[in-house]
Amino acid sequence: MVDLGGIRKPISIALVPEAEVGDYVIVHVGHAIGMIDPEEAEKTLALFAEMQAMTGAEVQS
Amino acid sequence: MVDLGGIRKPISIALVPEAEVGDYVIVHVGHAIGMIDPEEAEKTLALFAEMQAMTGAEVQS
Amino acid sequence: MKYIDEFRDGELAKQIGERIRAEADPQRSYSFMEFCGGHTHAISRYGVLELLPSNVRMVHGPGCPVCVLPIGRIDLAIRLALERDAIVCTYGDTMRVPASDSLSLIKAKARGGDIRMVYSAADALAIARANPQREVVFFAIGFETTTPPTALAIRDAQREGLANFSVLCCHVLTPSAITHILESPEVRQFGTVPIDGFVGPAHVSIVIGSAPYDHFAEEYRKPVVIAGFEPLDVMQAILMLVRQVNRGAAHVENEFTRAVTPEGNLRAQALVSEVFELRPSFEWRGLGEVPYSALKIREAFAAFDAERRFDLAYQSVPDNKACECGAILRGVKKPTDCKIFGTVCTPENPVGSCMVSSEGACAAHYTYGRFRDIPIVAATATEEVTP
Amino acid sequence: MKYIDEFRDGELAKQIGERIRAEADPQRSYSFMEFCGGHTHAISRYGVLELLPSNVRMVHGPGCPVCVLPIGRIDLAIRLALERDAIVCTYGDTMRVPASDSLSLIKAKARGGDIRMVYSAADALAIARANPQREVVFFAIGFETTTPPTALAIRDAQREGLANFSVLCCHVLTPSAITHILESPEVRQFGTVPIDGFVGPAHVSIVIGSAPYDHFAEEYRKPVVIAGFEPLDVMQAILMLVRQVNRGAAHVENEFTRAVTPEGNLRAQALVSEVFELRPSFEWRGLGEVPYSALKIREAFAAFDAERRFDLAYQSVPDNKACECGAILRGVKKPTDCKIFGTVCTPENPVGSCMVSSEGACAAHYTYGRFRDIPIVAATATEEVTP
Amino acid sequence: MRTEHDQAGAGEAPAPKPVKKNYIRPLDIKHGRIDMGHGAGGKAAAQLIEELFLAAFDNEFLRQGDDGAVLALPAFDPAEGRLVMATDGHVISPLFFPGGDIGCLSVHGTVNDVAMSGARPLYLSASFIIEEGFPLIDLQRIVQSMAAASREAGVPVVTGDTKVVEQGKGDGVFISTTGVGVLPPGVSISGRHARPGDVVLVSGSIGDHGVAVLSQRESLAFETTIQSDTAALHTLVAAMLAAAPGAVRVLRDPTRGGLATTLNEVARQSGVGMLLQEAAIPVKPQVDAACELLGLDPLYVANEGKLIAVVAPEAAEAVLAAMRAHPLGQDAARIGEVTTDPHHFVQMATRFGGRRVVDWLSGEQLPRIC
Amino acid sequence: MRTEHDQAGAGEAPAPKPVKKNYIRPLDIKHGRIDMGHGAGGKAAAQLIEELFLAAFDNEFLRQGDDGAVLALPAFDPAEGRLVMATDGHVISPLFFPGGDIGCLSVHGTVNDVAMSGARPLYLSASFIIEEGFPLIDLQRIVQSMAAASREAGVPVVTGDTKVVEQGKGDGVFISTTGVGVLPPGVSISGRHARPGDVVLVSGSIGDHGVAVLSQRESLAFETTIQSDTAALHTLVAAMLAAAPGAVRVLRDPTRGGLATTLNEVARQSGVGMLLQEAAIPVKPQVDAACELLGLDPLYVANEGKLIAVVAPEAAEAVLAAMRAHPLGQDAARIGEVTTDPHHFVQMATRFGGRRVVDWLSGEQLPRIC
Ligand code: SF4
Ligand code: SF4
Ligand SMILES: [Mg+2]
Ligand SMILES: [Mg+2]
Ligand SMILES: [Mg+2]
Ligand SMILES: [Mg+2]
Ligand SMILES: [Mg+2]
Ligand SMILES: [Mg+2]
Ligand SMILES: [Mg+2]
Ligand SMILES: [Mg+2]
Ligand SMILES: [Mg+2]
Ligand SMILES: [Mg+2]
Repeated sequence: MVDLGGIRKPISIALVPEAEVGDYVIVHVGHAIGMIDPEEAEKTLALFAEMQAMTGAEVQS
Repeated sequence: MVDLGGIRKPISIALVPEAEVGDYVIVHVGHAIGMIDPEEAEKTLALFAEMQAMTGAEVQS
Repeated sequence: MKYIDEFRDGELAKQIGERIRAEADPQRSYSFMEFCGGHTHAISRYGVLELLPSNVRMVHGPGCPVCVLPIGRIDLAIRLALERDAIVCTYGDTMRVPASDSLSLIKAKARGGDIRMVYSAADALAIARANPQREVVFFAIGFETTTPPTALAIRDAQREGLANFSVLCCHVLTPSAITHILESPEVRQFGTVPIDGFVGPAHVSIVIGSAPYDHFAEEYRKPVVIAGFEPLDVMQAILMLVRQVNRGAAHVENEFTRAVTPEGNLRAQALVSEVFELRPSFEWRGLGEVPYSALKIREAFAAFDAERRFDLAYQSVPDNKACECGAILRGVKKPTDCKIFGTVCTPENPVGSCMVSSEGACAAHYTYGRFRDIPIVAATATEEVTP
Repeated sequence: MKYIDEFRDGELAKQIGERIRAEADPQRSYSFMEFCGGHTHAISRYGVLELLPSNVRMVHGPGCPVCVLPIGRIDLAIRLALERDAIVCTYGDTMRVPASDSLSLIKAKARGGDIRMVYSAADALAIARANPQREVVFFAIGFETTTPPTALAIRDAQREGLANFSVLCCHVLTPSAITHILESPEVRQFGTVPIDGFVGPAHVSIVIGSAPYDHFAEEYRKPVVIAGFEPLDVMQAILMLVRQVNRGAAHVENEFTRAVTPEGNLRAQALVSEVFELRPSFEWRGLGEVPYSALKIREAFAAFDAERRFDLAYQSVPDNKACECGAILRGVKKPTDCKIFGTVCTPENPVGSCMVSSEGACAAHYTYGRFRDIPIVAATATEEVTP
Repeated sequence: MRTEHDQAGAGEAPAPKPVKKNYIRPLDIKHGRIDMGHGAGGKAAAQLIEELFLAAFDNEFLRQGDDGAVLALPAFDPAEGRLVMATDGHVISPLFFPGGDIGCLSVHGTVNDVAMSGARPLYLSASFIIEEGFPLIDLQRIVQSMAAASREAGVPVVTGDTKVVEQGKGDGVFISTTGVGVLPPGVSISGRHARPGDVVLVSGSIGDHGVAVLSQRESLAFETTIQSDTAALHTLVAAMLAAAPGAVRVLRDPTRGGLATTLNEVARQSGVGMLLQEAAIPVKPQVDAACELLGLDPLYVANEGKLIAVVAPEAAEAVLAAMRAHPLGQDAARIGEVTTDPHHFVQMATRFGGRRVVDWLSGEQLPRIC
Repeated sequence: MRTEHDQAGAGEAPAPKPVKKNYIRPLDIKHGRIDMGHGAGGKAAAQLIEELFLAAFDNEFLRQGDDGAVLALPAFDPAEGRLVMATDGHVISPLFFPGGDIGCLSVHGTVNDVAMSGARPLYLSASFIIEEGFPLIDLQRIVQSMAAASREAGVPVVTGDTKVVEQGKGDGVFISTTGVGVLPPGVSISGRHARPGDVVLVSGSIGDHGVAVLSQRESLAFETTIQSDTAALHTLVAAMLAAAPGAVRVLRDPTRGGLATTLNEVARQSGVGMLLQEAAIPVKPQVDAACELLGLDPLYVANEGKLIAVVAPEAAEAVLAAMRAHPLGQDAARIGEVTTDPHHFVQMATRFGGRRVVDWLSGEQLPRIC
């Protein structure tokens, strides 16, 4: 059962049996095919933010 | 193929194979089950007519 | 329509009516049973009763093929459709006969059964050819008239090697039913049903001939006049019956000589006995189990026998308690004797089988004759031919 | 929606866009191929192109699973439905891909084929369970992402002993397709397609991992950045590609670390190789026969292989002559180079497969980008972020 | 002993039993299902409408009980007329039949339902429900036939809707048409207005449409030169109303369920009986023959270009003359009269000299012929 | 080399090719068949209507091209108003869904089509096509829901028709409703009246109905608290018209094909373009999430209780305020404006900062949700 913004739908986790309630998964054609690593997601977002800082700096200059 | 008052419908004559074009047959559930003997039909009608004559006669009396 | 319109002539009808009135003994009453539903229908539809004097009465017999079909048989057909996923083909009126669980074939169809109305047994065969992956069962009902076409279909299916076609055979025999009525206690012992003679079957007789009736005439001392299905045929037959009764005679006469011979259609008879054999016993609605009154499919055609093919076990089911169909079919009661006639039981919601087909006694009376029970209308509506 | 909305932020997009503009060398142009249809869709739907400087161009690759399906394969599925009376289940967009005889699966459905859209391979399995008397074929298409669910379905069918289920396997392999493009004469010999790097697949990479791309990076000296399907992922990947090009680097980077690991989903890989093996050759629409570019079902699961079960013989069918899909899939042409783009070929009446799925290059351009070809609108509509 | 058989003889009047209340079993809503009988236009259909639809929608307009509703238009001066609205779904099979198709039928059927109120039909709407896979060429033929019928009638199709359903969830095409028209001031025609002594007229031979359609049924397939009578009757109605203003009390087109069912509806609505003369009812010989062959009664067979009228006796000849002067009423005939009858029976003196009840259609005589 | 890829980059304006004629292949009437796409409310449906239906019926009323036709009533004084007529077939599956059922939907859908002309809806007709075997209890539930909706809207069902089709020739029940209403003098609202500079408003969040219906589909089955928005909008329309008489140019309910298709229809009818602001379009988070999960675009998902309005810019705020004051317009928003565009593109500035065409629905995004 996945929950996306309040929508709940049963999906198969046969391909990511390690997934537990509360985990974020990537869903493709009704199957969870992989998990989302929250730490890595934060890192990527941080990268964007860093960029923003850089660009912001340039615009100010 | 039977013709009744201009309506033509294919029926099976497997049960009265002696029926020929122009003959009158009795049809039941899509099959001719017997033939009509024109002479006998006339006789029966004549019987009715005779009755009419008789009754007519009585009424006059 | 040649050989039809001539036999529906109103003027002649009036004349024959007057003749009957003239010849019928006013001191006695005459009760004749028309065995066939076809006659019942003709009498009702053309208003034949009004042309008869009041001391000549017609009693409806058990000759409506739909009316004598017991609930248990319809249940079998319904189960084939709903539980065995067969395409069940049947003649029109059979669709509406009430069965168990408030079902009927038409209601089973509404519940998803693949049930199809056919005009002829050959249509069922065509459906089987067109649906090779489905079981197709022809629910075959009727008297000696509908039996030969069923036999033909079975023989053709065998010749073609049609593996998905079978017949649920419910064909019954006219002579057995007549015998049964004549043997029934009401008629034999109590004399409560004063049947003075029979209007003999039209189409049935074309197939079986007039000879089989000789037996009744002799054994039970009842006159039989075989008559066509047109209203003048019926009236003429009644006149002939009145004359026999007046003479104290009891033999078989044939008003329908234009189509009925003494020996009948021999080819059809041969075909029927090639495919079918006598059933030791068969339940009729209203008459109960009647020995040797029906046909079953011979061993040689066992592959086409739905009862064997689907291993069906017949289970008798009692009729609705209020329903008087049984007594009506034996001529012991009339439709208006039934407490629910025209109220709970109507052609839209038939409770008993007599209310289904327009050949059924109750349906015929409901549809065509009801006004005669109703005083206010009868007063203005009866156009009697007063002498 | 967590992990989605954050990656669609317009403000951040503008910043990354400015960063790309700042770092891209105005003296040169950059051409990057997004292999996946998912990226094509994201670029079009979110209007990513308008945030890029004019010297950074995106080339659509052959990664739309519907677009690479050759006509002959769809013909097989249609024939299973129309001639073999099978229930054919497939993913939505596949329904509309043009096949032979002016048919498509949706038109074959209108001609009476029992063709059903499913959301997942498991749904096809459920349909097979519910229709034991019918053959149910799952028309399985897609790259490494859709393959594991198909493998699961086959394995489950075998475990259950589901006798009426089979798979028409059209699963293809991403690395083979990329190699094929890099080996194509336009790229290798003539240099007419200046691909400077690849935006690497998102979902495919979740399954196969990032390692398989190392080969291209080394062998063909092209940078690859694996990116998620959200628009910020794509922009970030482009920035990373620009930086590699500027540095003259050619290695595999992973922007999508939140879901892609170097080794991928090992369990899914194991399942796939249990059920499938390499096909010696497979026809791709636009790319022709590509050796070892697809999967077939292993002998051990032969009962579930629709090709064997129905003894299907693949027949190659040439594309519509006017259609430039092949060249477009190889990145050699663009949709507007096709003479019938937007006129004869539209999403309602697709002529080629690229016009079918919104991930297809032609459909994406028709649906989301067309206004950019049209001067009068472009004049008022372009909101460029001028420096 | 005699009373046991008194239904069998006519005379010597044994005290007849009092008539039982006209009770029928109510719908079994909890367990019941729609069966083909509910759509055949007979008593089962009437019961469904009464116990399910009328019970829910109950309003003065529906209670009029006619095929079209007469309405007030609040913004307009009622002295200028009233609005009439009628709707019909068309689900005929086969879609094409001798003399017509579902297209022209769907125009005529609704134009007629509007016209039967005495109104002048003005506009039609059309809702198409098409089955996936239906050939465009057939659809075009149907739509063009509809357009031609609409042009010929002078009643344009002004708005429409098209839906597509999956194969096996429809049957080629269904067309629901709705018509509106304007009822001139002073005209008041309704099934409720028949009075004892009124004369019953029919505009021509009955059963043609149903027989023409049945001849095309795969399972029945017979050859006939009979064509459907499908036609728009509003100009015939106009001619009748002009001939004897105020004298026409009831107009109705005997479609599903045929003449018999239509007259029973009127008898019930007006609380009267009727007595028909079988010999006076025009039936074409081929229709008679087809009914004979198929075991049908022409009184229950559908018509699509005929009307019945109940008119004041003093105006009957004038109206009949006007009908016969119109191309669609050449074979018009006087077929019976309205009687007093608390049982609302429609009876018929048979050609044979007897008399019978002509009841509502019960069950399904003919599947989907209009 | 550059021109070969100029679709890939936005700037440095390479001479853009002249736009090709907006040609689409005509219907292949001879060999073509109806497919599900023809019923999805997108371009294929529009083409079918134009090349097959309009070609046959061609008349000034149909050519108005709106969901309801504005008619003259010859017997009446035109200064008192005009008649409006609209029809819709309802073939939704499943028949019952969160927030409604086919019964209330069939009332709301047609009341709304009448209301979108600015008319006051007065009367409804209903044509039922019921599949044999349909449970009476479900039919009753539907009819009662329809009756309740009709009562609540104050628009009675005044006439009806019921047909039954065999099992496998229908799908439970189809309901075609037709509505008539009166358009007050001076009101002129049509999809043809949008002008560049006009403001586009929507009365609330989009996609609720389609998502609610899809959640019940066996094959998709997901859980959501989203309910269909099905509602009768005529009182909202009345409030809008009262707030700024003469300023409302276009009203339409974005049903099949959703907001995107409805706006494209208007753009084509009026010969204009539109520019929407994605960020301004109200979409509930659950609707957004369901679309994400199913690969849909909320712009193409059906609504049954929403309207879009194109209004004169100077009156936009007044109309918006009137909408927000009405219970059915609380979340009304200004979502874009009308532009000059010979290509009649509806474009959208994405939340992301880009821009895209918002085209007609093509093919079938969502089967039978209204
Ligand atoms: S009226 Fe009905 S219940 Fe009574 S005897 Fe006749 S068929 Fe049976
Ligand atoms: S526009 Fe159509 S025909 Fe042309 S390349 Fe694209 S898909 Fe092929
Ligand atoms: Mg009507
Ligand atoms: Mg009608
Ligand atoms: Mg519509
Ligand atoms: Mg069908
Ligand atoms: Mg009518
Ligand atoms: Mg409409
Ligand atoms: Mg609508
Ligand atoms: Mg009607
Ligand atoms: Mg169904
Ligand atoms: Mg609308």
